[in-house]
Amino acid sequence: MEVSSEYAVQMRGITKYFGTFCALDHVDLNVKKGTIHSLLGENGAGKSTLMNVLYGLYQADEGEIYLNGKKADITSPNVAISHGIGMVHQHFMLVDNFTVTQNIILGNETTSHFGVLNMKKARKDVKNLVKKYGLEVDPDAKVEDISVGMQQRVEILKALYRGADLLILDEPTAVLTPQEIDDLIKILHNLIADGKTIIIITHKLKEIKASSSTCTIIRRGKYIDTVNVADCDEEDLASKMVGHAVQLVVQKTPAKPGKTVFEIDNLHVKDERGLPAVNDLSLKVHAGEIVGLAGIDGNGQKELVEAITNLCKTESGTIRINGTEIQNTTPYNTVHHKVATIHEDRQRRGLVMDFSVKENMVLEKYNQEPFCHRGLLNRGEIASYTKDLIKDYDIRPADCVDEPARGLSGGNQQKVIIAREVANEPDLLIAVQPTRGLDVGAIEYVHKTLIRERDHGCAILLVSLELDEIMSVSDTISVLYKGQIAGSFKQGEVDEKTIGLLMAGGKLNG
Amino acid sequence: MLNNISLLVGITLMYSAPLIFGALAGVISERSGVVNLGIEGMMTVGAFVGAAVGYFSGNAWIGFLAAGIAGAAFALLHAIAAVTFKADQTISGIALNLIGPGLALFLCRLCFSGATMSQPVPHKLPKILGDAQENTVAQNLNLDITVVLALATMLIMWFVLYRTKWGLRIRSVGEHPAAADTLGISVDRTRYICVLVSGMLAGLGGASMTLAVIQQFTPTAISGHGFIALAAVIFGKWTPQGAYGACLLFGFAEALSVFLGLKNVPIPTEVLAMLPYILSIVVLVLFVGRSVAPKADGLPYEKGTR
Amino acid sequence: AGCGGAASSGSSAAAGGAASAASTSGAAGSAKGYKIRMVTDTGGVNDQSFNQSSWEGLQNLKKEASADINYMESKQESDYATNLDKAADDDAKLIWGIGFAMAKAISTAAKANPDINYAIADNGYDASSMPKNVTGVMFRAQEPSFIVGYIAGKTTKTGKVGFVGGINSNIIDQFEYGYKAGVAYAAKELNKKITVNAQYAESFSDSSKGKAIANSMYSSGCDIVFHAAGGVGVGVINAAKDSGKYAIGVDRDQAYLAPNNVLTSALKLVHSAVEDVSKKSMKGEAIGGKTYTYGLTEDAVGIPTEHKLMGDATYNAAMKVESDIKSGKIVPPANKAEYEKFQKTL
Amino acid sequence: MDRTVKILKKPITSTIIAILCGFLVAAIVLAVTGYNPGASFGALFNGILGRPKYISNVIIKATPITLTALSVAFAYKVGLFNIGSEGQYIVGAMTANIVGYLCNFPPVIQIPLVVISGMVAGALWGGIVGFLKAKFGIHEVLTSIMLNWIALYLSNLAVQSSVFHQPNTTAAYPVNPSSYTMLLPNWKTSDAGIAFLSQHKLLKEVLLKTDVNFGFLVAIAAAILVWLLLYRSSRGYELRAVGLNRDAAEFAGISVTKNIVLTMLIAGALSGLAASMAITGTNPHRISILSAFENNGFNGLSVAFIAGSSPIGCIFAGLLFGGLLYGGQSIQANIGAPSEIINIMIGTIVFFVALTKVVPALAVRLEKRGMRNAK
Ligand SMILES: Nc1ncnc2c1ncn2[C@@H]1O[C@H](COP(=O)(O)OP(=O)(O)OP(=O)(O)O)[C@@H](O)[C@H]1O
Ligand SMILES: Nc1ncnc2c1ncn2[C@@H]1O[C@H](COP(=O)(O)OP(=O)(O)OP(=O)(O)O)[C@@H](O)[C@H]1O
Ligand SMILES: [Mg+2]
Ligand SMILES: [Mg+2]
Repeated sequence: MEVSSEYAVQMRGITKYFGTFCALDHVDLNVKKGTIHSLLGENGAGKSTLMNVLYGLYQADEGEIYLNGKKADITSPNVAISHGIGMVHQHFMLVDNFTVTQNIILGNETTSHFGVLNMKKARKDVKNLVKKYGLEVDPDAKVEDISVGMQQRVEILKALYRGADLLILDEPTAVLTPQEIDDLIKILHNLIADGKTIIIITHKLKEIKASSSTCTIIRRGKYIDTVNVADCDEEDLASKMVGHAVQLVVQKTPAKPGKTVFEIDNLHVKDERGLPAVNDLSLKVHAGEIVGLAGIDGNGQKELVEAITNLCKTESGTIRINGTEIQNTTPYNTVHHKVATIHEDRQRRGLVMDFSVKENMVLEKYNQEPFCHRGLLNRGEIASYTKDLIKDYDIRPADCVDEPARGLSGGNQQKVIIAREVANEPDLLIAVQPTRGLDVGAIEYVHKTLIRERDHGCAILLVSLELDEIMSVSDTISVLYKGQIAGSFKQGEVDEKTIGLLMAGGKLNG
Repeated sequence: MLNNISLLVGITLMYSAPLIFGALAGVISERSGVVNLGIEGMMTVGAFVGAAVGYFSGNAWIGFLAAGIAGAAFALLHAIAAVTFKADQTISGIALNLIGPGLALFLCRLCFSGATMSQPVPHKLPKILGDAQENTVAQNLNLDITVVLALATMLIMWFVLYRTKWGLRIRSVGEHPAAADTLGISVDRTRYICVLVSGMLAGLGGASMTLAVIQQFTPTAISGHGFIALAAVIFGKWTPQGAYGACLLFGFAEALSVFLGLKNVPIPTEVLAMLPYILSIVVLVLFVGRSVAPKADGLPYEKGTR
Repeated sequence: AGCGGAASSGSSAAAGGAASAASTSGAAGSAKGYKIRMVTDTGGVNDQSFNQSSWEGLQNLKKEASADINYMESKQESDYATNLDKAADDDAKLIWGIGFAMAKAISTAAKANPDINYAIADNGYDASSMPKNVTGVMFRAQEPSFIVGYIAGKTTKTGKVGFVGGINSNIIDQFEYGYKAGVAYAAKELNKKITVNAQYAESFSDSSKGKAIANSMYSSGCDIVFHAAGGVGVGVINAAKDSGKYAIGVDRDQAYLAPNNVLTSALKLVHSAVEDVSKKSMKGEAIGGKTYTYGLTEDAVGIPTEHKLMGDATYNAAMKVESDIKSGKIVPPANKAEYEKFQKTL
Repeated sequence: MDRTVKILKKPITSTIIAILCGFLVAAIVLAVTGYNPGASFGALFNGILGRPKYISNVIIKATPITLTALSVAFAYKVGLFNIGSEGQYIVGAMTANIVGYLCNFPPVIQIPLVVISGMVAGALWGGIVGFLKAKFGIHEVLTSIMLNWIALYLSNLAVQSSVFHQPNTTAAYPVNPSSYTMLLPNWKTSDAGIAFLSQHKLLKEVLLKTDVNFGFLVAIAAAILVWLLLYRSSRGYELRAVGLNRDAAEFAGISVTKNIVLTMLIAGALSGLAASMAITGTNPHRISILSAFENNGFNGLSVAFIAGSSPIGCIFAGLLFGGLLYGGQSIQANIGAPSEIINIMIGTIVFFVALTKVVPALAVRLEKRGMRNAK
């Protein structure tokens, strides 16, 4: 393709090595001005790497970049910023203990004189931006105190504040609630109307359809195709990305619920600030049943899970596993009542990143036979156990038994956790946001696993912010609103609209 | 009564001044994400250079300045290791603690015909009230100028860290270097500057020992001050004002133990000597509690790793 | 004249060289290259105290008698034995151990190497347990301490003086009680009450603490403070300087630190004793099995002659005291028990 | 090429390269300051290896610092920075001394009693740090620094106390000979022993001239045990999990507080063991007034980091450091270079060890270049 000023970005033959690993192999990308262009690919395909090259964080080993038809030598983020490129990173680049305003102005501060910060003006600037693009945030809140959705907005504001014309968004929706996603897409369209160009990375095909005009697909570091989104349906996109046909609809037989495994009665839990977060909540999960807990982030999901796993204390009420009360004991007690949990924060709670995959695989049973004998670890046993799980769960690369978990991609890290938790043969499996950030292939796999375990008689509590996921996987759907169950339905008895209404605090008529 | 209070205040401030410089050195370095275990070594180098230059130039101020420069120059080693070579900052600091005193003593031998103790400087750094005072209270409060400078340095550092753009950048580099990097802030340059300033302050701390508290370099002039300063950094939760307060507390406890010794309380002197250390722990447990380091403290920043 | 001076100093150096060359074949040949090794205690050779002073003594010996000297530093107590052993491996004729902490190590080494002479500074042995090849060197530090105490007593206007010790030990006791006795002696003579405020820093290095203690003493009315505390004492002298009061130095003449504030110093000239004993050994004198005690009579302790701060009257009175000590009329106490006895005799 | 890369990637290679660079820079320092580097290193190696008894002394010197290094390395692997090893050593020595002096059982009881008492004291001292960290979240470096000084004064208090103070010395009474852990402590000084030894020169030199003791064997055993504990036992698994990711460990049902305290107890016990072996194994078998830290713990810190916190590595790093400390004195004795130069030299070596990461990075770069050339 010719170099032309019609394009905001043209990347040609970009090649990038990490050590000896080739992450990008002669990849091209052409983004027309004033459009939303999406980038699609499996976990680890090289999307983030490509964008990091564009933003100057990585230097390509080969290839050229043209901006608005002119060759650009982007050697650092500074250069990128001066070219009007802004990037919202997959892992947020926010300083937690700074305020929103401080984060936004960082590196481009408004000062009165002698470098003294002029926070008054900064705050005003931020407020103006907020108003202009409808990105509602509190400029004085500390980042660690606001929701991820808000943090996402801060990231976008950061880019806009620097006058970005080209905005790169790396998986911006992975952590957003459906409402927030809708809002975000609206915001993106506003930005396009304002003359900006946007590159967006997402695993959610629906979002691509809703937002973008064109889509470039890469697979394992290689350029595959660029398509007109209007001409493709979701299946087309998915199969292009994975290289073979993908089942997007969850296939399952009706549940055959057994006895009650898990029972919560009138539970009250306070959050870190001492405010009520879970409010007189009651819930039951039977063996062989998936209960999906829908709800907007911040309605008590976190505290509920922490209470069940004994990471925090409850105020009152009971939590019973197979009839035994476990509240206000220790995490150990929860684990050993055959509760397995897939935590939403896989790097913080789910894995010891510097342990090998093998060591991570036995995090809850390192001291049980056959992995441990008389206080000594049986490493052979652990290794062969891990190898089996790696095979069963198709964790890649297949020879990662002794590799540190840190070296795995997010998707594969998630698989390690799922494999471990499921292999514990729990009576209750709590899955919190189990598919966050995964590509469609991996999501399909996770969902299949959950259903398989259900069919084996496991009781499953699925906590997710993704309404689609809840609707398609759960047998029973409960809506969490302000720490209470606002309604419970069997699958098929209810539509997405009703659930959405309840999630937003609405009331059902009659 | 007034006499006793002024005495306690005077000793507290005298004792804490070198520690404050050392602790502020730790704060600025660690705030940018570089653990500085080498404060002790840097202080010793500063102590020597301060005294030696003060002696040869005949002007304590020139010595004081030179000590800052020498401390910074010595800290350059730490910066190169920690920033450029992404080295283990802990070991690099330990190495500086081994090299610093060796270097100071060695240079001292060179400059003072084989002696490991410098000649006394002709004029020390001035006192706030000038010469010795007749009135005991006034004399007790006739503080070294370094006490004032330490306070001023703390205030300036506080202002820079929390009120200026450089402070915002330094703190961002110490908390989340990748974030700073994506905004075009040079993590390496920021850290270099902070480590050099850290060395400079540690050097000044050493010199405030050998140009104000005493008037010459001795091999034991700095013995453990750097580590107490390090403790003060943690105690003060990595803030200039907190570290300052921690040093004052420590100085006060020393003053108290001296005071009790003077009053012949029936406590063994060994136990009195423990007092500052015990008191620090007690205050920590009762009033201060958990302190959390800057998130990236001690972690070398390499682009593209998370 | 400048040229001539340079030439003459050049020629004298040449002459010196010739002299020493000639002596190689002469009677002094045994002295030239006489190997003396010194093992420091854990204070190290730069302790500004007896290790350093001893080493200076040996360095003088090298200059004057071309002795082959060297030292080994001990960092921990367990180094004593190995350092003494290395010194013996070096074919040393005389091995010095500095400080009474080394007493046990020296006697063990001496038994193992009967051909080598050992000497120890600041320690004597019981006659019964004394090996034949060990020489003890002791100081009567209480004598100069008594004199400076006397001077302090005569000089104080407030009737209050102070003493700052490093860490308690027998050696520091000599200073403390000698000093206290001297003060008491002066008080008796003046017929007034003088109190001595004694405080220990629990350190030999923390100058700030020395300064803090001295400041608190001055603030509570003391006008003279004597120290026997190594690096801590540097702080004491600085406190005197800052508050315009008097301090009394120790070991060496510390007046150079604060000429207007160091009233006097209690000299303990370890170097001269080390030099003296070494010379005896070089000459082939039988020094083994003996303990030499150095005091005023041996000119190894005393006070500096410079006395502008105290004036002639006081100085002369002090000299009188000195001769009384020399003559045995006054026996300064070296520890608490002796001090209590001494008080009764007043 | 591949082989070079592989060798370069090994941690031991980079450590060795670091040590060589350290020597190189030390040589420059020596040369600049006017001392012949060749002669200096000659003296150094002669001082380390020149005679059997030197080797023996190096090993004796290496014993306590190897053990304190183990203490530091162990804690570091579990995510704690044990700068308090010095204090743990001091209270360990104090307690071993007191127990060894007050009790006098036959060696089979006495030795374990004395050794264990030192370990228990060290463990308690470390345990305080662990407890304060686990319970109140107080940073271990802070409490450790304070406790080091408290230990020093506590030890001095004990030495000065009327019960333990040996009159006319600055020391406590030594432990009873039944506590000795030297090789044949009684026989070698007996007439029969001396008669026998005088016929065996080498044995005589090593046995009589040095305090050959079981300490280093204990240190090796301890290193192996620590390694086993860390990497082969379920307890060690727990400890490491807590050290590497407290949140994940907690979530998996592992008690964080218990393991932090346990870590510091074990680390303290290792430092205490170092002290016990020194008290029972080397002259003068007692503690004395400390006017400054003896650096047994602080040197352990350097050793642990030279070893990259590997327990087995601590043995070799301990020997290296012990050699430098002991042999370094020979540089001073033979070449006349003051001890400061030796400290600078040791510091330089440690400094270069800090830079070890550069070597594997270099290897990767080599590898990459090799690969692209092949392409
Ligand atoms: N810092 C790094 N060091 C080494 N290898 C890396 C690094 N970053 C990425 N890689 C490699 O490059 C490949 C592409 O990574 P990248 O992060 O670009 O994937 P991605 O397409 O963004 O995946 P995801 O959908 O999971 O975000 C990965 O498979 C990984 O092996
Ligand atoms: N320190 C590292 N060393 C080697 N490879 C790394 C490192 N950090 C990241 N990678 C590589 O980067 C790739 C992408 O990692 P990343 O964490 O972006 O995965 P992800 O699927 O995007 O995670 P998530 O979507 O959960 O954020 C992984 O395949 C991994 O191999
Ligand atoms: Mg990515
Ligand atoms: Mg991802």
